[in-house]
Amino acid sequence: MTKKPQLEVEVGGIRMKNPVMTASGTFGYGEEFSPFIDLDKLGAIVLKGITLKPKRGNPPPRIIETPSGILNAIGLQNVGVEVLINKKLPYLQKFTTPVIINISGDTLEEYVELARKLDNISQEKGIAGLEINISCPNVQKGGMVWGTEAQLTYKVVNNIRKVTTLPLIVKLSPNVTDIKVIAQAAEEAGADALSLINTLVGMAVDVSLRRPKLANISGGLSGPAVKPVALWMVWQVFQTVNIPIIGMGGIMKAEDALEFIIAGARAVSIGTANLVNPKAAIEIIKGIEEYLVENKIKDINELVGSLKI
Amino acid sequence: MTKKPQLEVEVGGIRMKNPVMTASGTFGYGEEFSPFIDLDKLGAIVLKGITLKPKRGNPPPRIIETPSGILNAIGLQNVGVEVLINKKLPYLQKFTTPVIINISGDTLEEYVELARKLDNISQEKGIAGLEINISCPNVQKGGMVWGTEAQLTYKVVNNIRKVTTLPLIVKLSPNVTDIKVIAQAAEEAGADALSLINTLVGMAVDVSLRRPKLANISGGLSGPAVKPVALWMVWQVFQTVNIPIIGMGGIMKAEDALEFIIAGARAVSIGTANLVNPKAAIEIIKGIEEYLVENKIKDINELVGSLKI
Amino acid sequence: MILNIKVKILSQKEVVPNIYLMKLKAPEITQTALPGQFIHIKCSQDYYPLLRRPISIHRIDKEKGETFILFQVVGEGTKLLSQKAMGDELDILGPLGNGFNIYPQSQKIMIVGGGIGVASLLALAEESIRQGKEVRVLIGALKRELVLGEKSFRSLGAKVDIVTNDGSYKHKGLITNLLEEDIQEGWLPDQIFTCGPKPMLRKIAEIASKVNIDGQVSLEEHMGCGIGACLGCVCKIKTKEKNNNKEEYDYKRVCIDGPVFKASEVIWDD
Amino acid sequence: MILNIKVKILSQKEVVPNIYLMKLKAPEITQTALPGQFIHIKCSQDYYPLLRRPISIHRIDKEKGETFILFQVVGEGTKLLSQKAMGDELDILGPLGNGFNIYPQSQKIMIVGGGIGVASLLALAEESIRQGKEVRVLIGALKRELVLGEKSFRSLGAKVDIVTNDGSYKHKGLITNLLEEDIQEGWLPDQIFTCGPKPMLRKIAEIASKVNIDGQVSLEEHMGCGIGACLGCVCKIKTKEKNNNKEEYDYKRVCIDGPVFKASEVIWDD
Ligand SMILES: Cc1cc2nc3c(=O)[nH]c(=O)nc-3n(C[C@H](O)[C@H](O)[C@H](O)COP(=O)(O)OP(=O)(O)OC[C@H]3O[C@@H](n4cnc5c(N)ncnc54)[C@H](O)[C@@H]3O)c2cc1C
Ligand SMILES: Cc1cc2nc3c(=O)[nH]c(=O)nc-3n(C[C@H](O)[C@H](O)[C@H](O)COP(=O)(O)OP(=O)(O)OC[C@H]3O[C@@H](n4cnc5c(N)ncnc54)[C@H](O)[C@@H]3O)c2cc1C
Ligand SMILES: Cc1cc2nc3c(=O)[nH]c(=O)nc-3n(C[C@H](O)[C@H](O)[C@H](O)COP(=O)(O)O)c2cc1C
Ligand SMILES: Cc1cc2nc3c(=O)[nH]c(=O)nc-3n(C[C@H](O)[C@H](O)[C@H](O)COP(=O)(O)O)c2cc1C
Ligand code: FES
Ligand code: FES
Repeated sequence: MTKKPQLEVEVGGIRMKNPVMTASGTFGYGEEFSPFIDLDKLGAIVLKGITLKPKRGNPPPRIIETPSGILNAIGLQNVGVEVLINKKLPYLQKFTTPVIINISGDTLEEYVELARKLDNISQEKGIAGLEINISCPNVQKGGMVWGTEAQLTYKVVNNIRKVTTLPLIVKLSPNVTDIKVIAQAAEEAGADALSLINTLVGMAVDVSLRRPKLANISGGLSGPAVKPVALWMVWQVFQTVNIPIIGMGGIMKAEDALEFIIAGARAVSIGTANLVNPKAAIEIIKGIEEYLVENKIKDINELVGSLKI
Repeated sequence: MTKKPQLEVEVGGIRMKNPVMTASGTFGYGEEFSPFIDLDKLGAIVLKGITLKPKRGNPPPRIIETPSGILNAIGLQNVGVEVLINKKLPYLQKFTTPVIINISGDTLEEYVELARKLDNISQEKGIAGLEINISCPNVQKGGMVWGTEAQLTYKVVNNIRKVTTLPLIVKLSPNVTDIKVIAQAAEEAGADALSLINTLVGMAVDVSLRRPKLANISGGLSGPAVKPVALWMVWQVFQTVNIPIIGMGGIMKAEDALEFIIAGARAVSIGTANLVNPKAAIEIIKGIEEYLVENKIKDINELVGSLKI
Repeated sequence: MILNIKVKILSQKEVVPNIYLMKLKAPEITQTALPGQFIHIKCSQDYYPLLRRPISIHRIDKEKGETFILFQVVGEGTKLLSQKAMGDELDILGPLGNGFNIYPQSQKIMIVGGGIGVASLLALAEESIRQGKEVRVLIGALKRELVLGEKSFRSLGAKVDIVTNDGSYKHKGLITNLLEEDIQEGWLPDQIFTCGPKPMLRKIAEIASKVNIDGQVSLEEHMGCGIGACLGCVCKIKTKEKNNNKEEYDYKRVCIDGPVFKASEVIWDD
Repeated sequence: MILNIKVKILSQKEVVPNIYLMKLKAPEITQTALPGQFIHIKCSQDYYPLLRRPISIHRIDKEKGETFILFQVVGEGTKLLSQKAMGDELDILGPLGNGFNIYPQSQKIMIVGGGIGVASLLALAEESIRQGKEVRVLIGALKRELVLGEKSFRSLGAKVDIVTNDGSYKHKGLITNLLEEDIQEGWLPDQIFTCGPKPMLRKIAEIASKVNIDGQVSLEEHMGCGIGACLGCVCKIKTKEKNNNKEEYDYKRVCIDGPVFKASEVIWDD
């Protein structure tokens, strides 16, 4: 009988039992998935993007299926940080799994105030880190622009860095000419880790109505369709920065997750897969472990960035 | 019995029987498809990207399948412009369908010289126009960079414009932060039309070998997977420029083509679909005609950009 | 308790053109399933299509532990579903949603189903009758061949009326007219439950509010997760507070706050 | 003439574990098909998988107008193919490629097939024998259960030898050793035709050049179009001119310049 492989990873100061996290917006506030999986088995939980004030979001339809992918335009509907803190976080404190808050803002001030608020109660409410969403394609103001210009990225990250000692994960947009430049800006501004990719901007047309299928016209593309793009960006960024990378984009099974890890991701996030199979994250953890055993790899960390070229 | 709808379109001075073209690199030099379809029925034929000197291309594997898409890294293997002119074009002169040459270069000089050469023999060899590929992700030098910076785009198009009166179609890369800016630069530099999108850069990893699946490491993603991204870019560019747009990216059936036309494409190009179904282009023409009849639209041009928002 | 399980298909047949009735062996589901709830079905083995498809629970047979669904083929997902055969396994998520709310004090129940909307109403009729209510059912269809569930509802002991838009069977015209007639003729229900095309639901909501009786409508929206996590499936629902009597609203999730909503709370724009 | 047609599946069976023999009604194909050619098959109805799959023509029955293919399940496409049943239609493109070139003057033909490589060689043996050649066949497999085509080749009248890597059946060891023995024992073929794993092909190319006889190998590469248009399927083939005796090469298309190449012209790197 072989000894169990070591699955623990550390991402920007956050220690995880395994490298499998849940992607923001696809895992709700965690509780929704407790009927299906033991939340304690996850590497980390990233919550639905939160803003200072509650957000109503975009009109429906908000989700459209495309070949091997989905377009979503939720528009960051969320309960607002107060309700998050008082109603949502307490449930998650029952678990040992690190909880990461995904934050968004229309203005620099909103980002900073939100970060400060969360920093204040992080001990008492058990917040392991913040993921800064500078790449949401589905909101009018702010959103993605922060992630498409290096200076802006530097600015928002740097200002948040000043108000919190929490591990900062910066979530990058794939809708850029050179993601390496943005990644570097985030690193220099004090990010502890990067997560990529957020969704690719896309749209779909109903030819009988001659209308966009999404009420919001455009949406964010995710799912297996985007995996090749996401992998390439992870590999590019891995060769550029020294901070750990959380890879995501179309991970449906263990093999997909392993592709990202081999390409340089220290951890991976499961997104769209949660909408199809609520047990996806757990099955992927199991599959990764099996792969390590078969390939006689003692520690998952040996696999990170092991791509032979 | 209803009168046949009008399918003719004009794209940057090129008159076509219908809006369905073949995408460069997926239709060879045309002749390969003559066993399956009547080349005279196509709107236009765009040939495999050509360079001044013959190009050997990348080592295999060059094509990898991904969910609802393919990654290719051909590396612009081609016979060179001399052989193209003397061996390939004569066959195509037997047909009435406009032939468009897709040109690439490592340097500005190469682009210009290639354009001049083709301009010289365009009458005698029946060349209807040039498609300038400034978006090939699969070659070391040149290639995509021309299409990722507005100034460079302007420069290469403007210099080519000076040496030829042939209709110039500029083929844009989707791997940019804001395709509208590149589109405008091309228009200002004298482009007669734009075609988009070329492939998205991506990669795939073989987890058992821990190697990239493509010998070239990265490749260009095409097929149904990219359609939402392509549609969004066409819609964006349609609202920005005044020259006609050739839409492409994942068009497999008539409905896909109609999505692009409704989003603002004057014509569409069929790419990956040719590799799966050699009759795809013809079937799509038929499907478009049926749609026009059903919806009592007399002229395809009425449909262009008719998206209701 | 929501489950994600694989269940066996016991039978499948095309009951009217392009509409299929499927019987599933799912004791775990029937135990807790309520009328108006739905299951979320993975129709393909792969990514084409990728997402699950929400389908109402049509009938619940607690003794046999069998669940029925009735669905119309409209696209890729339902097409694959219609091609499944007896013995095949189906990956389902459920029971999902809130279901209809039958008030104990209600005596007269009116059930109105348009087209495939009938699918979510049979279990409701069965339960209402079990509770000793007087149940009337109005079934609407485009034409004779497409009338759904007439026998099933009758055999439960409900009074069934049928409307076809083209008059090819029973009453001609709109189902909502028939509803108004019934009410005018004095059969005033305590509750109206309905499912079907949006314009029909909207009209019924108006009728219900006019005679102010409780109306409950089952809504549809494109779904992702089906369990309240992705916020993909929302509809506009009035909030208590109005600001200077302009209707205020929130986006509520059809999958978990619904699919059944109070007719009076739904905002029917577009 | 290359055709894109839908053909009927006449039969399908698993001949050895995970390897299937399928019979197709395809008179249009058999008319012109040559040994060593292949067909390009759309295994799915949809985009999963998207591309066609190249499969060799295993046997050609001109009288009956039937084409056989022999394939191993290795992934999504071949899995779907193995799930097809008698009566199903198959969308194929073919016949494709150049096929093997049997020289008129050849008397002795050696055919070497490793693993599933045997698939492309049966029609070749049949044709060689029809032309009155003396044919020897060497079949290699990992173990007894995986030996392919022994009977079929024998029944044609070829002398058949078998090698299993684990020695569980007939000779133990490597098929290439057996080939060398045959040659040492004086049976020098005029041509060697082979298909199978790359290392085996490479070794056979060496052997053929050592005793300088014509060797022809059937290569495999990932394909797109299958008709020479996309340049996706290339392999390294020596060009005539060397520059200062460094081998010069071009990338040739397996789908149309091949799949059969002169063993002496292939560059076997990686
Ligand atoms: C709560 C609920 C209960 C339902 N119950 C039934 C039922 O009992 N019987 C029945 O026949 N249909 C029912 N529907 C509608 C059914 O879900 C759709 O017809 C089905 O999803 C269409 O999938 P498709 O792939 O065949 O069609 P496509 O048009 O190809 O689907 C494309 C995408 O749009 C979504 N979509 C399309 N139409 C609808 C719709 N009307 N509602 C929600 N999503 C849609 C699909 O889920 C898919 O994501 C119900 C819908 C909801 C929300
Ligand atoms: C000319 C030619 C003739 C062939 N004849 C036969 C035959 O008679 N019997 C048989 O069992 N196999 C044959 N093969 C191999 C067969 O094409 C592959 O096994 C098959 O394509 C695998 O597809 P998949 O989806 O099952 O596997 P996957 O690994 O899922 O395929 C993924 C992608 O890789 C490609 N691919 C994987 N392996 C190969 C390979 N060895 N060669 C080319 N492409 C590959 C697939 O086409 C697909 O595009 C032949 C290949 C070629 C090029
Ligand atoms: C329905 C939905 C909602 C999402 N909401 C958010 C969000 O609030 N914040 C964020 O940073 N990313 C959000 N994302 C992006 C995902 O976190 C993830 O980056 C993306 O979907 C790619 O991963 P996937 O292909 O595995 O889904 C959302 C994605 C989906 C599908
Ligand atoms: C195998 C292959 C080769 C290609 N070669 C070229 C090329 O030489 N020049 C070019 O401009 N685009 C080339 N392309 C891009 C296509 O012309 C097209 O822009 C892209 O594939 C998107 O369309 P599709 O999704 O319909 O394939 C190639 C694409 C493929 C798949
Ligand atoms: S479908 Fe995800 S919240 Fe309703
Ligand atoms: S597969 Fe396209 S050229 Fe060979």
